[in-house]
Amino acid sequence: MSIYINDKTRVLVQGITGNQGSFHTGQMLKYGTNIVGGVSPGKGGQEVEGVPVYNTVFEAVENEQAEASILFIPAPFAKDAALEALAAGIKILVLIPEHIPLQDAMDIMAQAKRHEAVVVGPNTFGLVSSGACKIGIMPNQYFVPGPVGVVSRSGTLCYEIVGHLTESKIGTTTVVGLGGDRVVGLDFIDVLEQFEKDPETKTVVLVGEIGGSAEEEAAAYIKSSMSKPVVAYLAGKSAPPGKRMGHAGAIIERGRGTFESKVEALNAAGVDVADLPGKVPELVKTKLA
Amino acid sequence: MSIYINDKTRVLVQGITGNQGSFHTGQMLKYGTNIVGGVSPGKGGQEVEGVPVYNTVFEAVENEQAEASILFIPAPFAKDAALEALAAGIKILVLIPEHIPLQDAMDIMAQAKRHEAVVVGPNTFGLVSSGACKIGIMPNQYFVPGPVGVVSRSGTLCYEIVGHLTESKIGTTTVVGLGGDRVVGLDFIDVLEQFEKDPETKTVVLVGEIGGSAEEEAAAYIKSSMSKPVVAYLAGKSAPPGKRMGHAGAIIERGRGTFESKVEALNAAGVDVADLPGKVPELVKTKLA
Amino acid sequence: MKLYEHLGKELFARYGITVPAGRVIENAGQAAEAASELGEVVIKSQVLTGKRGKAGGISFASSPEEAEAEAEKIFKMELGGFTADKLLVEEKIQIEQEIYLALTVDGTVRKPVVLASLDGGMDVEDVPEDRMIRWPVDVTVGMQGYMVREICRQMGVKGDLQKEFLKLLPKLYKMFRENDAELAEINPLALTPQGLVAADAKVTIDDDALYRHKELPRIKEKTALELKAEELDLAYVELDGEIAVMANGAGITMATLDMVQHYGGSPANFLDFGGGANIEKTSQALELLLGTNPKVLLINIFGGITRCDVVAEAFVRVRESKGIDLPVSFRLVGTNEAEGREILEKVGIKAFNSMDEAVSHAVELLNAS
Amino acid sequence: MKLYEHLGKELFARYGITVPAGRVIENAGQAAEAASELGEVVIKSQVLTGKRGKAGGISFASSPEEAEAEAEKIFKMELGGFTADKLLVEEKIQIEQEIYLALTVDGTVRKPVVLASLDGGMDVEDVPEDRMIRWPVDVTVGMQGYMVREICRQMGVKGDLQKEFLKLLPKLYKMFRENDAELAEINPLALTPQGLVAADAKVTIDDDALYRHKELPRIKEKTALELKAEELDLAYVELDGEIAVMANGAGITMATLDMVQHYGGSPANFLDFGGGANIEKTSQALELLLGTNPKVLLINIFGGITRCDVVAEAFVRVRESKGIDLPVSFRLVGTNEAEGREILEKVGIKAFNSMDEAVSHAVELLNAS
Repeated sequence: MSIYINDKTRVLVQGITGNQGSFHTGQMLKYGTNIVGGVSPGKGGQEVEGVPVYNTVFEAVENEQAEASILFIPAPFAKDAALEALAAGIKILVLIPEHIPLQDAMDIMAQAKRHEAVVVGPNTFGLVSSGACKIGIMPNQYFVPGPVGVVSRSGTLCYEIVGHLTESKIGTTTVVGLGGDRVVGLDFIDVLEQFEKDPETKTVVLVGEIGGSAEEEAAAYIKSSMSKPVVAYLAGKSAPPGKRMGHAGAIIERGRGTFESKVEALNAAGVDVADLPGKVPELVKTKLA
Repeated sequence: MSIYINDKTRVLVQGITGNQGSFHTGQMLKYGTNIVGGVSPGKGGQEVEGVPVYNTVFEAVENEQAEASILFIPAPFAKDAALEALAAGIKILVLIPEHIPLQDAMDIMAQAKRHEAVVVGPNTFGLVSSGACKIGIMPNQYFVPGPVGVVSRSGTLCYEIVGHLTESKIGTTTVVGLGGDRVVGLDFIDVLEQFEKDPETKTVVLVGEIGGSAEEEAAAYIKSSMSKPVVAYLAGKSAPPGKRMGHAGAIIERGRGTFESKVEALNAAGVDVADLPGKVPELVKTKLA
Repeated sequence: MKLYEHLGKELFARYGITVPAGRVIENAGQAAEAASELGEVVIKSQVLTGKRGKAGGISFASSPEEAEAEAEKIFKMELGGFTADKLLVEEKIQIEQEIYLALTVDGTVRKPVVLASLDGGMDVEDVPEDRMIRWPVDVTVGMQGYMVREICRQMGVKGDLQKEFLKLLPKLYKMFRENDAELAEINPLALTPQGLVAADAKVTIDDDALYRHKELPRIKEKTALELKAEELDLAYVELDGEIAVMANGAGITMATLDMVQHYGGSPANFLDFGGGANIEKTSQALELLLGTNPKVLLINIFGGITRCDVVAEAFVRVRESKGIDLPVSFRLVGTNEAEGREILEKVGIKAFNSMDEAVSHAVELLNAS
Repeated sequence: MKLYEHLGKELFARYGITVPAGRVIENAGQAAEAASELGEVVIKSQVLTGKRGKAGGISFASSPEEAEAEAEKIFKMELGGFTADKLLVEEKIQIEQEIYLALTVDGTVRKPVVLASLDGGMDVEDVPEDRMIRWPVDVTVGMQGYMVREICRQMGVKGDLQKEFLKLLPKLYKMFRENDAELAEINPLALTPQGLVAADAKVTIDDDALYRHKELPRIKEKTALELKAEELDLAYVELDGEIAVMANGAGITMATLDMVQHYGGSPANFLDFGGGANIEKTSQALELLLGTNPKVLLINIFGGITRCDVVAEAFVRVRESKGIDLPVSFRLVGTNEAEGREILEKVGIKAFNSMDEAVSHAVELLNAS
């Protein structure tokens, strides 16, 4: 079993003819992702990396029965493309772009809820079912099958930690990037629920950061509903309040979202928080043992 | 079994302190309807016919666990009240008012779909589970239990036909008024599906009229999916095209929605169409026999 | 409420939809003036009837003199029972292609629906089903670019024309929603060297929403009686038969008319005076009916919220004050039936129990008259 | 982007929200003029820092002379590191009650959320949880009357004050949505004999949506380096330590700062130069960093879409052109790692494999400097 996606998942690439779209289509195909089509208005009939291009998502879904879609669309046009995917019946929507306006993100999430679709991102590296299906932009080589589920708010930091796991010969079941924006689709709890149900996932790594209350809510969920061990790493211990640390969501405002409150909540839920990214594998090993 | 509502259904009256609201609260209570509360902004704390009045639907639902609501609210304020009921968790919403603007009706229906709620009307007499629960404004005495399900687009004509059935000692399971507007919540097919599933309903009477394509769609459904006999009466045989016959929906426009096309479709589905309202009981008797 | 073409086009223009340059004129002389400004023109009668063109209500002119002469002709023309007070004189546009585009309300899906076809200029009912694209718009989303692109794909529209649609459709949708339109039809939508131009405008505003559009004019292309009925908030339709019919409820009123015809009579009108009317309103409805000079009066009451005694009382009052002498057939059942019957009996009228009896009696009265 | 109070109030006024009569002034003399028009006034420094009042940035005056003297004082004041270019002089309003009202974005429910409390005037974090009403607004529905009535019920507001809220909240919501606000806070919202008046305005516009609000001014209350970083589209935050840090990705940059602190150093900045930057942009990021005069430079690259050779090449170029002589600790792994290392080795730098090594080395370099 795998969560959200697997080697059969029929994936579409929106914005496939752009630089990023075509490059990552190649990378995803190399990883083994079942990419069935691309969408690029006005470019229907072309091919990118052997993948047929359509003018609209409706056309692509009609012809290719796509279930998932990944967006490489500039932020000002991302809402339209996302709503199109949802209306056309896409059930897993991965929003790569950053700088999508907040109000647009809320509009997208409202429609996703209506259509009962899963949205990953925006401002995410995507998600990967290790060894089976990658819908995202992360470097292929670090995502090898194993017993650990990983869920993260940030990108490169997640690669860093997964890299440490790989060095320690620990592979992953699924790795999900929630995205660094203030309004994103999936949250920690959604993914933790899936990991809890997934028999292949034995231990979970949660990579959080300052700002918002997602980690505190995750801690409450872990305490009440999770039987599997969770290990965490949190970025932003040294960040001053009132400053956005790169991510829109990574800001300590009005005394909320501090590193300390998150660590406290996670510790209270029995979650060990690593003090350095490189310490995560050790903690995971103690849980797997 | 009964469809949509039964003697346990907890009913709210929105606009309970108005003339119509208070009068029909009394009538519904006499019929046996389980009215648990009323809503009238600014009048919370009062009582009408012994029923407690609240300021908001949220407050009423919180205190009385209401599941259904009937609206006696002037048309310009009906959308707000309907959206409130839906947001507060009401699952059966009966919209009595006529003259609700079309765009408002579409807004209401879009939200009803999201909340998975059933809307009856607008511009309806409501619905009644005979002998158990009346959520509407129809005269109590005609709605006695029996084996016939009735669904109608019009009000008084429906009473007329149910009156004929009553005279012939034929009672009803449930009687539903769809409402005379162009955009209404429940349609014939929704109700026919329920009647088909309801073991107590042996025969169905469909009261239609010119305009729109609801009867043609109902005919297609009856043909493909109904095992129970259906008898129909259609109003508007003598109506000239291009004129609205009282109901917003009762108009033959652009050659569509004619009496003839409806009779043809119903006949093709095996439905007998009575040529006079008074002939309905005879036809029903042949089906019940 | 249907808007005259020129009013529809004013609305379009307010939302940034391109319409031909034009002038509204009230006499033939102004047509000449307009033509001298606009050059080659088309002159269009401002009446609400369809098939205006086929009936001769649209004409072309290439000089001010010709425009004046044509305008004169059109002012005199009767179209669908009405003569025009105003004409619209417009520049003649260079049409490369005629397209059909409309927004209307689809009761089946309970949504606004876009209708679009490359077979513009034809009557909508004549466009083959598979050439007419139908796209229901989710009101919680509104008109988005992707919908336009998909509509274009289904129509077979690409490139620059698709770009024109991407600009036009959101404007039309905004106009439709914000003005409580039931119908906003552009037929033909003309593709010209300057882009898409709305060569015609059929806009219908929802009567029930007029109260929130004080800025819109009130169009009254109705008969005097229909206007009177509207004032009284009665659902009234003039027909050309001899039995005046009044009933309570749209469905039962229609059924009454049908039954009149069934028994060989002909109804003079449709009049649904609604539910729960008081004596005043019922009296006014009755007075309205008498204005049509019918031969027989048929009243069919199945009282729910309508009280039988109120109707009987109103009838007796109007009868006395106006001196009704035409034959009456009365059906009266339901709420306060006994009281109502008593009132009628005092003036010598025996009400029927059944609709059937009352209607067939009315037809007998007609045949005897 | 935070708006100055007077700009927020201009926005409010455009949406029909009542604000006190006021004038924006640029010198103390204008304060006297404004006071002679407005009578008793309040004078408010237009800076973006919170707690402006406690720091003395708000003053009252009952005569033009007094207003001028107070304005002079406030113009000289430094508040949160900035002095004000403009002051807002407003009529003093008669406040019967102070209310808190805000619209903000709640990431947990992914909706705009109304925050409302009768404990106005207090800092929002000081209002007890149970006295602060939170109401998430479904964007597919918008702000409806029923939501306002329910918010009022939960606040314990009735009658005329509820009517005021029924007018105010839909306007505030419209402003919030149409202007891509992240926050629209009115604290205090003053109940006066004339109704509700927005006595303050804190409005923050979503930076990512500024492109569609050409009509809004651009506020630049930032340090020179922060402004430069914004121009270059870099995520940059000035800190007060000694090790300049550059990394790719917000999370890993934060983690790098944390690790610097962990090993006893202090970071001079947060600089995430993003993913997939080219040589030009990488060079500009490096030049920016050197502008802070750090003692050590720490570069931490985990290359995904970022190519190691590009970063190394950019570093070498900037080093040569600018003559970087400060100690550098470089971590370089990922895409085109070998090529990148080779470039660095040519200039005598050996890149580390692990972040840990690179950071602890940077701290060693600092301690040795």
